Amino acid sequence: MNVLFGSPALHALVLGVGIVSALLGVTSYFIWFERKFAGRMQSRIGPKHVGPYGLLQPIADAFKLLIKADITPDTADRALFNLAPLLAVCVALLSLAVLPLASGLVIADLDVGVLFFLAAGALTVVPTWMAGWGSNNKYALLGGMRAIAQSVAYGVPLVLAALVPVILSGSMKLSDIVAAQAGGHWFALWPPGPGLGAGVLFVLASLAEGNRIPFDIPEAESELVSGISTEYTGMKFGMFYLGEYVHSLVVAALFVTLFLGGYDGPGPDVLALQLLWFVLKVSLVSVLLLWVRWSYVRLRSDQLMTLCWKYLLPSGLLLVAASAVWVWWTEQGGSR
Amino acid sequence: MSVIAPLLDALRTTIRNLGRKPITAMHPFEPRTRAPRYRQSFALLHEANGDEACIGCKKCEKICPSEVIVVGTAAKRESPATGKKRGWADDFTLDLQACIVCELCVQVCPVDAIVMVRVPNAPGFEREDLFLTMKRLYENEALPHAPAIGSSMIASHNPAPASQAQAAAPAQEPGT
Amino acid sequence: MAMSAHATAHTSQAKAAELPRVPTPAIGPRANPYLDADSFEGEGDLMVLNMGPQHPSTHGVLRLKLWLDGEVVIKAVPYLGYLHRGVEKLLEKLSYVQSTPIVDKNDYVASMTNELALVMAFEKLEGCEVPRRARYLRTICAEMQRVASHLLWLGTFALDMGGALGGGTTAFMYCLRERERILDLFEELTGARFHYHMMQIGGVRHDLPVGWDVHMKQVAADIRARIPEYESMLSANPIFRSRTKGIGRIDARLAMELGLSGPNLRACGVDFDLRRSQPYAAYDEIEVHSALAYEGDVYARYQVRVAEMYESLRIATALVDGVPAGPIMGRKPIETVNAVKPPAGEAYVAIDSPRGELGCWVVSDGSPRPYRCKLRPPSYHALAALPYLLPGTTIPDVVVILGSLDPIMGEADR
Amino acid sequence: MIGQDVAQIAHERFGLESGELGPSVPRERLLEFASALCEAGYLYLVYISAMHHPATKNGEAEVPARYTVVYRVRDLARGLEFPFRCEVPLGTGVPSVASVWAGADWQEREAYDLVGPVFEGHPDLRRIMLPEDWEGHPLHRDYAINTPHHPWR
Repeated sequence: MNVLFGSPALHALVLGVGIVSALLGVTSYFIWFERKFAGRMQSRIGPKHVGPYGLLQPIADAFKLLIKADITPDTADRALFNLAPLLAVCVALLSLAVLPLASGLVIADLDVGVLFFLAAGALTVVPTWMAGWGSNNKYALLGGMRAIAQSVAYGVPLVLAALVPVILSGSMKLSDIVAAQAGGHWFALWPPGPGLGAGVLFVLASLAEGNRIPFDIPEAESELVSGISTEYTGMKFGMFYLGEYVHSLVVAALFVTLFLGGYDGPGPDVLALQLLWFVLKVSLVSVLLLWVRWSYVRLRSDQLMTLCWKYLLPSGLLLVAASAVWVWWTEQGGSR
Repeated sequence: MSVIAPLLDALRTTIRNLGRKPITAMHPFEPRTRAPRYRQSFALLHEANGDEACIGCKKCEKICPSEVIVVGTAAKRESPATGKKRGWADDFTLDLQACIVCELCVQVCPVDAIVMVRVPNAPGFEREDLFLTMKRLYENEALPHAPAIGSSMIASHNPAPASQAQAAAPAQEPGT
Repeated sequence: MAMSAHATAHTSQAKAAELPRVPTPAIGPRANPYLDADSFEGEGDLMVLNMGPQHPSTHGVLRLKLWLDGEVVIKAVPYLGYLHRGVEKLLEKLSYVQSTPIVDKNDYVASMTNELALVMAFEKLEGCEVPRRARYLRTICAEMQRVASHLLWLGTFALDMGGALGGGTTAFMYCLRERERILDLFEELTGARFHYHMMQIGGVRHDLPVGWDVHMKQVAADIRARIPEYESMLSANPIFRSRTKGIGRIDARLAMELGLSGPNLRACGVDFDLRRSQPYAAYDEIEVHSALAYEGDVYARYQVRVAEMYESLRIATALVDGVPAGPIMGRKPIETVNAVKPPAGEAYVAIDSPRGELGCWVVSDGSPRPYRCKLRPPSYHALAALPYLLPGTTIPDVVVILGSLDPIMGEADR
Repeated sequence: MIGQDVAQIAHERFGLESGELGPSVPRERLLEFASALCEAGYLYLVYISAMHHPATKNGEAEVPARYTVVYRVRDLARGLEFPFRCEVPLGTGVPSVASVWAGADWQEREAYDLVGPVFEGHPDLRRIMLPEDWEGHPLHRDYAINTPHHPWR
């Protein structure tokens, strides 16, 4: 294992603290950017008053959420209710552990990295359901029900989509997958077809599995008031909010890693340049996701299930088969 | 393709609007221009010779649908300016909290004493802040007021032939 | 297209009322609104969910009591009255003159039409003629109000299905952006943005300001150019279509029996429009094409309303060019609270408000106050369809169906 | 426009004269009359409303307090309207026409809630605008506008 600081434990600690705090900072400014972006898209201005261009708005928001009254309903299951928001953030951050930001810049480069983030992704439903059940509110309960159905369903195409780069690169280690794409051989571009399809499938499925916008059917403001977070106030609500955006960013980062060559880009292989490429790609994907999010209305929960079982699952199987055929064919023909 | 094309269409619409100028009006940091007829708060007017115009006839009090106007009529006495005997109001209050801004009081005023001003009453922290006393109503006189005063409104409502020419070519309104 | 106003303005002959094309429907299968939810046989108990009165999508303060099997609605009972202000009692207490600004507050997104219905009923009772200029102004106001109301409906409808953090808000903001310009127009004309007090017994209160017609035509042209943009986000969008097609289907017979009106009725294939069958104001001088759809589902209601926006813009633009000169009041000016004293009698007048047939039934006993004044709000009749439409649907559909009926609770509860 | 065909039916089958306000149908035959209207094509229910007349003295004869329930139906295909009414003394029920027009359900509930006539045979006659424990009917002529009531919860 490639270790930057002394022992592996120290390496993990330093990098972990560094990356997580950097990500939390980035997330709050991602939220600021989204508000500006969505505002302009809707002929509005967006945050403006706190600081120049409203740049201090995320800090003001966090401060506001901190000083809000923290209400726990009398009938709520206190343990579940209070633990859920914390878990939501933790679980969203979990996938970061295996994410290579640059060559060697990874907290724990597991041999089964893909398996790890799939497992971590499957966990996101746990805090959601804890919130849904623990709130003892009918709307929250309905939200929790939807979340479970959605998570279970979309876990399957997610695995299939993640399998495609695994098959193509022949490894479950994320740094190997990135290395296999080095020199512009990004899986989204080459081989044509399975890579890009799997990439789209991956983003759809992981957003849906995490019940994130635009698949936030468990929250569905217009139907379920606020779904699982109906009873949450103050910072507990803020943590759900944060978890949601962290998850969106992590999904974008994983997509970049698996399908867009990760930190690969033109130029010499220095750490700073690699990091730059990575951040650039993640930002681009995030903006694309924002654009989509602010352009479409929401599907109904049962239609989302239909989409998953009837369309995404078969196409996922097809993509896996196609990539397997591709690998077999290149090995046979030795076309490399 | 019939699925993809409309989806792309929506994306195109949103990205096109990204380039448009925002329409947000930064109220109250930047003043909004209001139409001349805009009606918000109230004012009582003085006559040209300095007399208070209100004669305390209580017509506005009677017509107000939400009963927010209370007029106290004083005894008739001579006007200091003209020396003629006329009616006076010794109290005039208007509760803006319940006012529905229908402008009926302006319409019925026989002496054009009450008008609606274009500037909203400043928000307050007490209920009294939205309670217009006679003093505050006369203070509001300086504010720009809607062009409609009772007599001009009634004149424009008159179906007599004289007003037809006026209706066909409305005069330029003040305060534009 | 825009020929009508000019062509017919000279003739000024009242057009013969057109006969509508109406299907002759038989009674189809209906949900049972009086179902005993306790006798439901299935796995486990039903969950009773109170949707509203504080809920983001109940368009005000409607409360829906839903019996749910999972997410499927078995029975739905609407509870009204959270916005009941006793307007009909209030109208008995106020004089005819005072009541016009009061009804502004009923349908608060289409105040013009509220006033119009009430004022027309009083005029019929009093037997007073409205001059042609006033009738033109009334029609222009009513049509622009319809566009404003439909824009707000379209926005909130997109919000209903898109949620506050997605594409729904975007469509909502676009719609409000254009609606704001119509409100600016009304501000110029009447001095108010929501509660106008424009109509008056015998005519209108405000004459056109200088340059208003030019401004109005500009706004109408701009909005007409923008409506395709909203449609690009919704009409052909497969997500939107799958959310609306075949949902909340109501057959023509049930719609008639329930008294559904306006776009809700025309979406069932019933070609009935009060503007054509009983032309009021200046509608006898202009050709009105009412939009029609046949499916009776949510998508049909959406189509009808969007088509109505184009049509209303056309009517208003065509009329504003031909506004005749003349007085704006047909009776002597109202200068006292008891100025209007109709003879004893009864009158019912209905107009086609943005939401449908807005009627006013007024009884006079010869005093300056109505003896009885009933308003017939289209929203109330539309809400009566909910117990028939909701059973068998899921919660997301409940929101969409409710939104598609375009109820305004201020009007339904009065 | 008033539907003359129904006016004729009312005259021939029910012996009723209908002026501008429509015929006054006796309560015993109201349901029968409504069904006849429905068969004649008047499928559209415009509104049902009611008003209350307090007892008055007409010279020597005392006119007792009564309710007037007014109906208006429409034939959309021909654009014809037909109003009719039913007058009952206080304390007497009016037959419900909810079995003829489904929309009569809520219309009658509203009339009952605000004015007071009881509709017999209505499937679900509850108050609709006011809370269930409200006392009195606000549109009664003798219900003063400042009648005290329990504070709203």
